[in-house]
Amino acid sequence: MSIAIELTDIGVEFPVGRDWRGRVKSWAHALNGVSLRIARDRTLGILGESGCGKSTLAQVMTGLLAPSTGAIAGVSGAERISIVLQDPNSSLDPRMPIWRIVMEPVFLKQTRTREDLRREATALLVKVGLRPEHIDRYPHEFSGGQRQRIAIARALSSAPEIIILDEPTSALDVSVQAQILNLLRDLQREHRLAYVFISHNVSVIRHFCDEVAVMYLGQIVEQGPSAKVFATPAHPYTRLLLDAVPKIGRGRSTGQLDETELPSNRVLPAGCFFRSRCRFAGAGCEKPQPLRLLEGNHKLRCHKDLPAEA
Amino acid sequence: MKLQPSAQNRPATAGPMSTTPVLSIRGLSLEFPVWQGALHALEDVTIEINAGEIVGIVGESGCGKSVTAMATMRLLPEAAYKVTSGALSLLGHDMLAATETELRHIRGSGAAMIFQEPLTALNPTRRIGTLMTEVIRAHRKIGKKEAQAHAVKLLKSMRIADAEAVMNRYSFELSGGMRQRIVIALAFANDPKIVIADEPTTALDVTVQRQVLTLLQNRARDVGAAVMLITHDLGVVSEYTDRVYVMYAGKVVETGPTASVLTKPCHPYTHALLAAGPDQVAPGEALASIPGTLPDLREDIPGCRFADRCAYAQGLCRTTPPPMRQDAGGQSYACWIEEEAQA
Amino acid sequence: MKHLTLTTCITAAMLATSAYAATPADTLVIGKAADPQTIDPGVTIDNNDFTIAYPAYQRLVAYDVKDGKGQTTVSGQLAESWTVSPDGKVWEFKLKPGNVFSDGSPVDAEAVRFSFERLMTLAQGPSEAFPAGLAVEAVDPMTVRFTLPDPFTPFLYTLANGGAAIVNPKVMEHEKDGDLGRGWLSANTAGSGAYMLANWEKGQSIKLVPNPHYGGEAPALASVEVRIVPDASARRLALEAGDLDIAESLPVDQTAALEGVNGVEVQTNPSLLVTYLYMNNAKSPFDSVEARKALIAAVDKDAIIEGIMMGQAKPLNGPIPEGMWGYDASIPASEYDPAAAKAAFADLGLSGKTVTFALSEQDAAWPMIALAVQANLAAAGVNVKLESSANASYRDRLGAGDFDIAIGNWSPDFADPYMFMNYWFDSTKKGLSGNRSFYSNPKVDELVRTAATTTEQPEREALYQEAQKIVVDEAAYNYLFQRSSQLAMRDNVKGYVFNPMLENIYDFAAMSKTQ
Amino acid sequence: MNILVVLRRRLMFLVLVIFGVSLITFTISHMIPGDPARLLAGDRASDELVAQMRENLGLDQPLYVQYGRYIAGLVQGDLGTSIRTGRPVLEDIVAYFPATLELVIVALIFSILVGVPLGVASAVWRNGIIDQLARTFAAIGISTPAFWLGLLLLVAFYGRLGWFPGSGRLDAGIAPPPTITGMYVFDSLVTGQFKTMINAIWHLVLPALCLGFVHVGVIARQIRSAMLDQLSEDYVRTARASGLSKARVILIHALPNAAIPSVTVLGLAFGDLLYGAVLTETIFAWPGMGAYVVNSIQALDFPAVMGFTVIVSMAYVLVNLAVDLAYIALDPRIKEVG
Amino acid sequence: MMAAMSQYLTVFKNPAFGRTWARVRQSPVTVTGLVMLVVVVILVGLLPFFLGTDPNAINLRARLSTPSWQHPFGTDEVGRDIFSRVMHGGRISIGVALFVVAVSATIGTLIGGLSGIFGGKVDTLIMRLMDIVLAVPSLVLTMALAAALGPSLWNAMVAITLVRIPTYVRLARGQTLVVREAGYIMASRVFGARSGQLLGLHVVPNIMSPILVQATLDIGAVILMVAGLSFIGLGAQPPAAEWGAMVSAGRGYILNQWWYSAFPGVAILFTSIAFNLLGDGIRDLTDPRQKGRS
Repeated sequence: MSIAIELTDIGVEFPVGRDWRGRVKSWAHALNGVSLRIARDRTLGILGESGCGKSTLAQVMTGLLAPSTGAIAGVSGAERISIVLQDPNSSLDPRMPIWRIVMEPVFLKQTRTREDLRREATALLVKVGLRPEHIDRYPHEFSGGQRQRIAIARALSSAPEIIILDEPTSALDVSVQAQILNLLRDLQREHRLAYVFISHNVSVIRHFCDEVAVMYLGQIVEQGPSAKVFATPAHPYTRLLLDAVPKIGRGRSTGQLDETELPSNRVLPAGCFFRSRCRFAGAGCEKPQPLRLLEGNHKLRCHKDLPAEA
Repeated sequence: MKLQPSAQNRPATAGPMSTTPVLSIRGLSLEFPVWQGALHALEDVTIEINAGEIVGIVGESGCGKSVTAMATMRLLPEAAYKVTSGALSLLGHDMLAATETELRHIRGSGAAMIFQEPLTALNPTRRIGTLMTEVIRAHRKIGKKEAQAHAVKLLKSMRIADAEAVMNRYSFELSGGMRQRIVIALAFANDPKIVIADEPTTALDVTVQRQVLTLLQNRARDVGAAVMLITHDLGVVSEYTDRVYVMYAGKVVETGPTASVLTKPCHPYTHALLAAGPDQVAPGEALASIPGTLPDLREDIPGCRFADRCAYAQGLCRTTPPPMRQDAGGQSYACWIEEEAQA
Repeated sequence: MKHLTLTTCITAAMLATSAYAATPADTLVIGKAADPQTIDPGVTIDNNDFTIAYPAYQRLVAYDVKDGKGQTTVSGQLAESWTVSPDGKVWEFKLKPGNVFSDGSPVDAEAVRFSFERLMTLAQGPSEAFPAGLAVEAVDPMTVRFTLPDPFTPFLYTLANGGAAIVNPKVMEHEKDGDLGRGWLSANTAGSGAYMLANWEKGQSIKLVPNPHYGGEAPALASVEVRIVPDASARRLALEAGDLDIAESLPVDQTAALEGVNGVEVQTNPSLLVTYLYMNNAKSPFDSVEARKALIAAVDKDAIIEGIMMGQAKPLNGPIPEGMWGYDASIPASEYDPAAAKAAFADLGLSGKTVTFALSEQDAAWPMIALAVQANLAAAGVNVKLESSANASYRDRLGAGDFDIAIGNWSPDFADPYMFMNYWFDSTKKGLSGNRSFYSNPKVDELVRTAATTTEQPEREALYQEAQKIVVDEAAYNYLFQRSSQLAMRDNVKGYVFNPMLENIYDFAAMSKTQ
Repeated sequence: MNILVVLRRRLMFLVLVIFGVSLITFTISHMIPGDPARLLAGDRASDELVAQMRENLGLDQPLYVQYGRYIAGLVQGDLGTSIRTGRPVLEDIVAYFPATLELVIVALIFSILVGVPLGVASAVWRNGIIDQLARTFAAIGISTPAFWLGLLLLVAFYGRLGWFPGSGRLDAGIAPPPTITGMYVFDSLVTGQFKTMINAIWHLVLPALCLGFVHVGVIARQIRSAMLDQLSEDYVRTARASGLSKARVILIHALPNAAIPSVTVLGLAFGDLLYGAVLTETIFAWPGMGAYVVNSIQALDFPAVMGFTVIVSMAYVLVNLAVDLAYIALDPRIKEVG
Repeated sequence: MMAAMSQYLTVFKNPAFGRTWARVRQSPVTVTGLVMLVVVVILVGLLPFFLGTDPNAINLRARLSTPSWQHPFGTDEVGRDIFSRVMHGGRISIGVALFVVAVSATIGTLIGGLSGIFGGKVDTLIMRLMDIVLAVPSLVLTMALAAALGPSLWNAMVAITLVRIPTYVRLARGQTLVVREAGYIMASRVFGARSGQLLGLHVVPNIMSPILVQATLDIGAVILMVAGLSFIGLGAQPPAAEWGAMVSAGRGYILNQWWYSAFPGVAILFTSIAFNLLGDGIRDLTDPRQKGRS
């Protein structure tokens, strides 16, 4: 298993607000010590709710954002890393024809003839399930699913090792989401790609990823093989998250309420970050929690062993 | 599989109801004029919601669910659309003929609406208290103090702890979940008989979504209001609605009690929609996607609107629109194909 | 919007009653194009400023008035009599008793001495009319003596101009940083004239009231108000409406349109303001007499006078205009002869060549004249490139001689042919000072310099006329015309006297209004 | 971003602006060919006299010395002495500026009073007749040369109809009120001289109409655009769905929010109005800065031009500071957003 | 300008052209602007070639004559035919305005775009500089600049161009800050685009619409500015027919010879209104709010 990229203890903070003398008043702690490794052929899912730092993580991996602390090893820069963004409406330049969009990663770096670029664009479009005659059209002539296909073709054009998929299907309908996920799966097999799949959607991650990292307030709270994590979630937050997802077949809601609110990342909680929301909180939680290894590559940032759920 | 164009099909809503419905949409067809033609946004839509019911309207983008909601409240820009046929009655008022004064009376008091984006749904430059008392006093002849007290009571009913303090805040100072709770409080300000909630939790995280939907459901039960819950999430439909209407391309394709529709779908579209969910197959396996795309609603579609993407489509499907048929379990669907054929 | 307009109209109609309130009978209201800049007589050289400054002060001598017409000759105002030494260098003046400044202090020899010393120390524009090194002493309280370094015959006439105003020495009480009271006097008056400044709303209006201590007869007008109305059309409208009694500086087209307007009268008088073309004598092609003569023949002077000046001017044939002594009626009119001009230009090899014509839009007539000249020369085979610039920049060009043709106006500061002959032709005055054609002829230099120091007028007249013949023959300038001065006023204004030396300057003490 | 932050930034910026503006103006105005000493001395002055005057005015010094002296004076509040009038520039500006300010303020009020309703109507009935007319009106307003309109107004309302006075700030017989701000309407109101006030207002009508006309269009356009933004916001839909009347939603909810971004436009409009005032002032004999500065430029009166520029730039920056503060006051969001 | 224009005209190339044109037709304001502009182009661009009258031919004996068959717009103070001068003058006035707007918009867009992309200190520096220039009263700046450069139409154009730039810098920067947030910019950065590439590939094409609208709206204003400079002798030099100079020259005759300033004035008004209506219409049509319907 070859490592495509490895992040060690990445921390990112942004200044928030300045006082009247122009000094920074406080910091937003977006990432607080994230370590990850991604291997070729594999899909790593990053699961978390808004504000957990998953988009910042994507920016760090693509090199758009220099981390405040920590190190990145492995492939870097535009050569080997590509990206597919969430909103296919905004991620394609409306003033460019499709062939230019698709080949942008190539012509930014190399001088190639127009014919060359167009030929390659045609091939890529066909590969993602569009038709050759589409290359001269503009983005607004396509549906959301088709646009996401174009974005995928673009991500492929630089022949990357890793593609960061930042919520690639959250703006799409379920039926279209299925098409895109299938396509991504096929492409991964064909090109031996490593995927980092960022999403808040539990079922998509469960379905699509080999491995999953659950993030909370800029930390990974649980990580491991997807089958394992979803079958036996060990962290209270993971459990909360999985329980919250409405599911067909669970029956009518009982009307029972959980009071739960994400704390601000301006002032990080002392000890376990999840403590204030955790119904298992107790002694030992006031200390910072390290990521500990359970069996089978399953890691957990909690000192407790929770009872198995009913 | 055989086609069954039979005379014994009955209209879906034919059964006698114990009470008069709070909302009754019958055969509503609505179009938006566009260049050299019209976009047929709704076609022969029939929806009925009874007092105290929570009814889901589910479908993918472009299916017409939001247009239905907006049309129900007569909130579509007047110049931009045209109702070509059908009737729409909300709390006994003919909404298609209602005057501006009538509408003002119905909106916010008898019928309320909740929108998708809680951030933008509240005027950012006015305090929560001002917004709430304004709506309260628009429908009740009470003083400012009284209205404020009522507003605080409403906020508390939405489990907002320091309601008095929140009255003085602006919407942007609150979290998304908090905002949506305020929006719900606002919707219940004048004891509505029906609340139309258009994708109320799409912009929220799942943990918050659960709170908000639960609060909405509980509150509706407490005051006996019906809820029209519009969503694209079948899980939400499953957990929070009594009945469901599945819409596709401007038409209702299937309706019935939620549990039976979701476990025993009759229409090929409902079936396909359920099957496309990533939960439906083992991890790593290919998902059952629906091929093709939504038909162009500007064109005249002679037959079933799903025919082009339907695995079972036959000749008749492409020439004649299927009528609504009812099965024994109170489930109705618009399809030419017999239900057992799909099982 | 509709509603608003309606409200405005109603309000307006309610208020409109006072709109046609004609000016009060004891107040004279003058509409002026521009606010005076400074009314310190020791600083300004602008007649626009002297509208205020002139009547507030008195001078040793004043221009005569004969049969209701202003003259260029002078007689004593503060001075009772004077003598001049045979060498023409020492002038002694005896003061009239009984003249008093506006604060009640008497006008004496010391005040005269102070005024001239202040003038020469300030060394601003007006001091230029007086010989440098002028010495003044108070011989006794009522006698003052001027000693000139060189004989300067026009001296007597310079004493009538604005800069020679006698200023109350008490202004020194307002002196700041050794400015000789300049700052204070720029917006106040301290003279013995009939009127004094009462109030000045910057850019808006100036009010003059009678000097309570004035030595002469008490004036009829209780106040004079000068209102600043920059736009000519607006001034004309205000005059027609009766909001102004006098509207200054109206262009000829506006005054022509005022003919026949009820209650308005336009006074037309020959002035000493001349308009002429400078042909650069120091530079090819107009360093040749033939070229200059060809140009003169090419320009249709009559068409310009008729067409552009609307007849409100008369042709000028020599440097001294009619109405100034020294004028020579025998100088022949230049002849408009395009064919001859064309032939001459062809002979000189100038056909098809381009010459520059520098101008500014300081005078509204200049661009029109320039266009006419351009058209005339085009007909004679020479192209003219018009170069119009801001006035300050234009004057720089004049000073530097950076032009082939240029245009200018000239009016005398004091009533002496010196103002024309010496300034225009003395080769030491080349450039902006006066000799703007850069003309040079030692013979002419000698003639005009002698004339300036000769004391006898007939002799001087002869010298100037001899010089005139030469410069006309050598076509130093193209003299175009001598303007008529026009002033539009309500017909109930009485006592206005035009003096060609005092345009825009009024003797308010002699004026009145009938109801 | 709180008020202190804004104040600190703006005041620092003010210093920067004054320095920058004076440097730009100084450099450019000294590039203009022409000699102010010569201009002042008169056409016929001898070279010696001109040289002497140049020395008196300090114009014989190298440019950097002149600029240094100017800045040194500026720090002490001394804007120098006008070459043209011989008075301290500050004194001249104090005399002329209030008139311009009064005219600009009234014109601004006029254009707001007409422009805002026009813009609102235009947005509410988008693409309807009112919208088309309002937009056409705006286009005409923006396209009309001010001096042309001024003359038309003058001929019509003064010359022919005699409804309004044609020049100046007060009638001949009426004395100005005691100087407090130098703005007659305000001063006479404060001192209770109502007759003077009415006369002053009456004199303001035509010039303000002329000057404001252009900005009616500018403001109507801005408000229309901002209103369209607001009307497409979700909260408007919420308000409508809550049964609030259309008028209430438009006037109480959308309009104040539309006004917030439009405030910045007013700041810019202030600058434009100062520019436009020059021609208007000439036509209506309005004794303001307009004529003063044009004459100063033509007379190469550097201290006057620079004084004017510095003061107007300061006014511009201060108005924009006021706009920023108004923004903070009007929009509760600003306090929170970093 | 041409590149920008052709970029902009891609609107007409794509299949949505039909619908766009339909919307244009439904907007009387835009159609009016377009028709007026066509009239201007015909009168100013073509008519002078057929006219044959010399706009500079003076006739002092026929000065200020009232409009007649011979002189449809009358004559001016030196007897020139105003009709022919207005037709010829349009080419100067409109030409100058087009030049000034094109150059200042191009330079302003590039500076503003780069400023917006770079952000940080560069941005602060550029914007402060622009703020200072904006704080100088534009009248004084143009007058002083034009006077300093010397009186000619060219220098007046340079002066106005310089003064107009900050407006475009601000506009372009503001738009860039919006566009900068778009996904395609982020993607392009991930793919390794440098700032210049971002500017050329994405930013400029995407901020072009509002800038072209602003430019269209500006043309009228620039015509008026040129007129102002010509009036004080810093613009077009005589005998060039320039509308502003003509209006200004005719100003003194407005009470009796109304036609002198009226016709060039109407020409300015007409042209400026045409550009304004057109710009306003384009802005409204390219406005995303028009298309959106939830």
